[in-house]
Amino acid sequence: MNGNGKKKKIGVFVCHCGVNIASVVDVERVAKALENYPGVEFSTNYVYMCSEPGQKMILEKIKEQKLDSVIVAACSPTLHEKTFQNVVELAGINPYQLEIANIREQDSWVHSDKEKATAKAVKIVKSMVEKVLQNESLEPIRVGVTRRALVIGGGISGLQAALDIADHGYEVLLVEKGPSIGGHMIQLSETFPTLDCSQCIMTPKMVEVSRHPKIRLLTYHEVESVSGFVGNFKVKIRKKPRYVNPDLCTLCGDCEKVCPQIVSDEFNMGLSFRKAIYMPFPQAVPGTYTLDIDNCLGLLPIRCGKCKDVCEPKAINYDEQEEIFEEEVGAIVVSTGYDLYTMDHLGEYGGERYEDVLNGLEFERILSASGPTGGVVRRPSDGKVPKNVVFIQCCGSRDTENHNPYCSKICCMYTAKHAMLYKHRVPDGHATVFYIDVRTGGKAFDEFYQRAVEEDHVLYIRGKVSKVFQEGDRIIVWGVDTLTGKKVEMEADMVVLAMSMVKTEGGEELLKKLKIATDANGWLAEAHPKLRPVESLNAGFFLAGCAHGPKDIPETVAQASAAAAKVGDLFAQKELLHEPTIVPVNEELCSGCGICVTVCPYGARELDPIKKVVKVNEILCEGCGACAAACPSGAAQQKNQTDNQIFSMVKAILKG
Amino acid sequence: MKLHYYPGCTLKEKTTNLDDSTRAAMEVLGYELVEPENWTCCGAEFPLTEEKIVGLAAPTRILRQVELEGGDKVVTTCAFCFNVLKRTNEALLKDPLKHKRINAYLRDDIKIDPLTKKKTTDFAEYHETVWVLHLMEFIKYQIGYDKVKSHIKRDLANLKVAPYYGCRLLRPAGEVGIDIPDDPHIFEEFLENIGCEVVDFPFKQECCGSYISVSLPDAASEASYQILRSARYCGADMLALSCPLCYYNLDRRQDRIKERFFDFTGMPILFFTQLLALALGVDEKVLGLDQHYYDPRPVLSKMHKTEVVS
Amino acid sequence: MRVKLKIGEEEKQFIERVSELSGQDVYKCYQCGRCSAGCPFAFEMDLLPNQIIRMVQMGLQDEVIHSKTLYLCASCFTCQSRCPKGIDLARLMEAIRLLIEPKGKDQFGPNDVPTKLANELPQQVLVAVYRKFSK
Amino acid sequence: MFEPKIMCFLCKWCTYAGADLAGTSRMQYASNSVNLRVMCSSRIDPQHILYAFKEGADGVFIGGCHPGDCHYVEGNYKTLRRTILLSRMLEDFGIDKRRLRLEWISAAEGKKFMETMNAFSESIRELGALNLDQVSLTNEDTKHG
Ligand SMILES: Cc1cc2nc3c(=O)[nH]c(=O)nc-3n(C[C@H](O)[C@H](O)[C@H](O)COP(=O)(O)OP(=O)(O)OC[C@H]3O[C@@H](n4cnc5c(N)ncnc54)[C@H](O)[C@@H]3O)c2cc1C
Ligand SMILES: Cc1cc2nc3c(=O)[nH]c(=O)nc-3n(C[C@H](O)[C@H](O)[C@H](O)COP(=O)(O)OP(=O)(O)OC[C@H]3O[C@@H](n4cnc5c(N)ncnc54)[C@H](O)[C@@H]3O)c2cc1C
Ligand code: SF4
Ligand code: SF4
Ligand code: SF4
Ligand code: SF4
Ligand code: SF4
Ligand code: SF4
Ligand code: SF4
Ligand code: SF4
Repeated sequence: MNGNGKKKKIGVFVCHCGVNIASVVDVERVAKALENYPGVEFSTNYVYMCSEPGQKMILEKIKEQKLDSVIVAACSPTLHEKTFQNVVELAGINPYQLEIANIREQDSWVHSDKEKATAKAVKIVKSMVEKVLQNESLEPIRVGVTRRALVIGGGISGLQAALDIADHGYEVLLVEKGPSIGGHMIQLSETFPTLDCSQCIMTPKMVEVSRHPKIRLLTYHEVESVSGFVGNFKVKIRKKPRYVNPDLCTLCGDCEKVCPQIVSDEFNMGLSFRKAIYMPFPQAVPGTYTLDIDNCLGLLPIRCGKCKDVCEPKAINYDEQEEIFEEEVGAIVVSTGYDLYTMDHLGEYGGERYEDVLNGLEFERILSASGPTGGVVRRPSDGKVPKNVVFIQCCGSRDTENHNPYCSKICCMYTAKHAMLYKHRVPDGHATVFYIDVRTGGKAFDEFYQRAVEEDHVLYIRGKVSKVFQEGDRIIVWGVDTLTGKKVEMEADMVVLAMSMVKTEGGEELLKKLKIATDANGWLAEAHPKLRPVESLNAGFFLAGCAHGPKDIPETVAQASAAAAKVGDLFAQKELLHEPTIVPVNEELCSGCGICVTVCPYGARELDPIKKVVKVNEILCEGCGACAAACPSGAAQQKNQTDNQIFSMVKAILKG
Repeated sequence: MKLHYYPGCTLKEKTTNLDDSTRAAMEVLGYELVEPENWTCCGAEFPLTEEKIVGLAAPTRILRQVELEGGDKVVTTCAFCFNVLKRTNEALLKDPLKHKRINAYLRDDIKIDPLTKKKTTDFAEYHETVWVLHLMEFIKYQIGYDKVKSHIKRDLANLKVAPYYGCRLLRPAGEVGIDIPDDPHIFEEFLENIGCEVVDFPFKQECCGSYISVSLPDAASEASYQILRSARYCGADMLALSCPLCYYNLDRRQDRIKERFFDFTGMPILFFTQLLALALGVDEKVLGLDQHYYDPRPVLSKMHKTEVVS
Repeated sequence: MRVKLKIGEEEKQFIERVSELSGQDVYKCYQCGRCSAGCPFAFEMDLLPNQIIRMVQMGLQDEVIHSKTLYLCASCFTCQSRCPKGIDLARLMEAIRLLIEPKGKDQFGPNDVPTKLANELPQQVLVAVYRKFSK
Repeated sequence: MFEPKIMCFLCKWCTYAGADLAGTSRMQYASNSVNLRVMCSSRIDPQHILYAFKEGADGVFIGGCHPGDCHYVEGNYKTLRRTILLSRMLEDFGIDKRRLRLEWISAAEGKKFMETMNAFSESIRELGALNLDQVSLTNEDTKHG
């Protein structure tokens, strides 16, 4: 009996595969053994079932014998299941009425005793007959696609992904939490391995994004919540009040001049100051001022109100409110980037105590022509040009005991760059790098590092520094050179720590909202480390840039483009097809215990609080069957792999 | 209030003035320090290999005695004793098998009944109920700085004191530390709260030479020299510490340091409870300041002029 | 000098014994050298702490057991608290000393301390040093 | 000689593919087992296993992906927990718990599949036939009501 209560007419086709099967399994006997098995209408064997004539034979026999289901006993289903599904479909049979009995990889190729192998083949085929007897005809689940993407994070990865998707012709919403797009790359001075100026290559992209007709730029916005599923997400977005109307602001800067509130400047990594009303950096996009409410004296005119008074074009509006709005999108690219591990984790290097012990990004700002020192290397404490700079690699990385176990991948390169740029700026200075290994896996990377050593005479010392401390204005570094076996002590005017890259601060919160998987270190997890590196395990989410793990700019951009291409794949489909072998619920049997809800890895099951039964979102269900195994009442049965099917198959295998 | 206190051999036999200071100071704060009866040396060094596990028997006996006397905690001031007792406790707690093996050693002990003073061979196990605390921890977490402050009788504000942790209070990390090994604060907090001006210096957690001062005195004196030099360079009048071994290396051995390092000018060393006792108004005689190699009294006289009356 | 490298049964046993006694996995050490960089007594040592563990990894038993480094370690745990791999070299050195003690003589025993000094020294230092450096 | 009957439940993504690899590599192993493919090892209900014992299996094998490699995030952890629980229960039914085996075998581990099959077959052979009379399994235990 099949799922519809009708009697089935099954055809069994046993393949010889030349001698591959037939030399061990007596295929004729297998076909014979099945002839009179309940449900089997017709049984035969043939030399090459997947060949033209083989396929034709199946087609003809289906018509001739009026078959409604087919078993092909041949090679593994991974090889030819699709082929034979096409054949039966041509004959007008639903592809879910075809099953493959694997008698080659799992029988004739692994056994040599003909008797036993033949008996095993019979059992295998019978078990598939039992399965097909209860198979239902299924149609793939179809849903529409909203051809509009959300990109979260406006660093180089987000910009590249947004531009590529928009160039494919789809609309993009780009959400950036900060007042400007640009991310960390816009803070960099010059970039390895070519030493081109970061701002020079970044600014045109930022402008392009802001002008692209298909991109809606939402800076100073954050994602509140995401619901729905691939192709059909609903996203709530929160607009944070900027208190300045970008369309009216003329960038005159008058407000900034009168603002009495001086705070440390994030863009310059706290090495300089800005006002409470500010533009993060001159090339910021959108080009507008932002009033930073956390540092403003208060928006009431009695508290201050100076900026509003001087603003001629009336761009400042103290009454602006936070807004939350909802948008529909079909795909989401997560490109929220990274942060640096904070130096207070490393008490032995002074924590945050010493002004002249800097992290890599701080040193980028010092090197940058647009930075607080105008590109002249000066140390923060007294503005002197440092003559001895010590760089320490692997700070907080590769430390399974106290910090982060992974290699941050780019710090070897940026340290070489730092030492090199320092030498270019201060030719009579000395640059010393303490390292454990120098990792330069990238095109033209090792040549770059060797240039630092050979041309710029940067001294590389192999050994991890134990301690950095200051006495008076001398900074002392305790290291070791493991190559000569000497413990070394060095005096430095400035120390730069290659702090490890870590997941974005507060990133967990967003990821919880998105419900997407991360690895043990908080980086986004890819669906497959080699074959699906830019997709999340959760359908419809794509990964770009350092949110997925430490990366340099070339790799970030490549991944962003790949993510955009994947979004393009998704949007190119007329509708989304989803495997129908899911686990629905039989509401009559469901007791509402909710056990299945807790085992589902995809959140596909939800308890209906009123009806006290579970509801299943067929699109989210990936058909793993974990819930079916967990359900105590039999209400959760997997399509075409029900408990009864499994029981019948087991019985056929053991009794057959 | 009675509080179990393990002084350790050195404080008991050699540097008794440090022990006296501790008792006097704690008395002001309302605590009577009682020693577990018949205590022995803790062994000074925690055995670092599994084969030397017998070394855990002595410290376990001390803990068991505290337990038998109904104590739930024991405080120490010597960093070495603290290190051994605390690690023994943790090791037994972590490893039930080890705990069993040590209890088996203790099985052969002869017990002296505290009432009748009779010897019995009744065996008592140690049940892991005693909490090992350094006095500095006890002051911070159990007494509270506010209470200490309310008892202060002398103003130490003129004293620039550098806190010296050494190794045994902070390391091994994760096993013993009374604070984060490379970013500790508890000693500074203690000194601040008893009114000293705290001087930070980068050698506060460097080793003074420890027992190497016996086997290779020059190596140890160089280590000690660096500590004292740095504290002086950073502006300290004196060094405060919490270990009689460090005290020996840093005070008594200054003669040797002077012989080797001509720029060395000397530096007074005080035990942290001596400073506490001073702040709490304890009679100076109790502190045995005359027993120091480097006489701290001239520097201390700076503070004498500023008595607080309350 | 040329050393002949050979990881045979004897060497393996040595590595195993050291690991077992010390409870330290010597294979975890990736030779960053941080232990040596911070060791307060490295300046007196003939082999740096990281070289000791390296030689254990290589099975260079003789080099290791003849090193005076074993008798310079003050068990200050500076290396342990900063080692990125959580290796406790004080334990490692103690284990090696234990392995060679039955064979060798006391590196440091009661006779090595003059009476005058012994009277002056704190008890704990004597207990500690005998415990560490004698049989 | 006693020929045990072994029922294998293999997950589609890892162990079934591993079994295929053993085939394409022409490795030879005992022919007394038959495989049933499920999407994920977590689809296997303890009742399927008990049913197999009741229907005459002398041993039951479950193959899943290595921890961390599950196609469905962590279905294999669920399987592990369930199998441990069931192992304890088996003794109550009078079934030696060595008759149930769970292994992580990846798509690349054809050799491991072959070795596991041989070893498992051998160990069941040593245990002998599962004497149904001693087994107190009823239909209630093995099938939905
Ligand atoms: C010191 C240093 C020097 C470097 N030098 C070089 C170099 O020379 N060459 C090179 O190739 N690479 C270099 N890099 C690496 C380079 O910085 C990165 O590869 C690149 O910036 C990664 O870009 P991203 O877009 O992934 O991340 P980011 O630049 O971090 O951008 C992420 C963006 O997402 C936003 N965001 C975060 N969370 C949210 C949220 N919840 N909602 C909305 N928006 C959010 C952030 O505000 C930010 O704008 C260097 C890195 C460092 C640390
Ligand atoms: C020893 C070794 C071990 C490795 N192990 C790993 C590993 O464990 N993990 C990992 O991630 N990576 C590994 N790799 C790297 C991995 O092999 C490569 O990343 C990957 O194979 C690159 O794929 P490809 O398609 O770019 O190039 P290829 O695999 O080289 O494919 C190029 C194809 O193009 C064909 N071709 C060439 N010229 C022409 C032409 N003119 N016209 C038509 N066809 C042409 C070639 O015949 C070939 O089929 C390993 C590499 C090596 C050498
Ligand atoms: S269907 Fe499979 S088994 Fe049959 S001939 Fe083709 S490859 Fe061989
Ligand atoms: S004063 Fe007004 S117009 Fe001028 S920069 Fe400020 S906000 Fe813009
Ligand atoms: S209102 Fe706020 S932002 Fe404006 S000037 Fe005053 S402090 Fe600055
Ligand atoms: S990239 Fe280099 S510096 Fe950075 S963690 Fe890796 S090895 Fe260390
Ligand atoms: S089959 Fe798997 S994915 Fe589908 S509802 Fe059940 S547990 Fe969730
Ligand atoms: S486990 Fe079964 S009975 Fe319980 S809620 Fe899910 S479907 Fe319903
Ligand atoms: S610090 Fe640790 S990992 Fe580094 S060399 Fe020393 S023992 Fe090895
Ligand atoms: S424990 Fe020994 S090896 Fe380690 S730093 Fe201290 S003296 Fe050096």
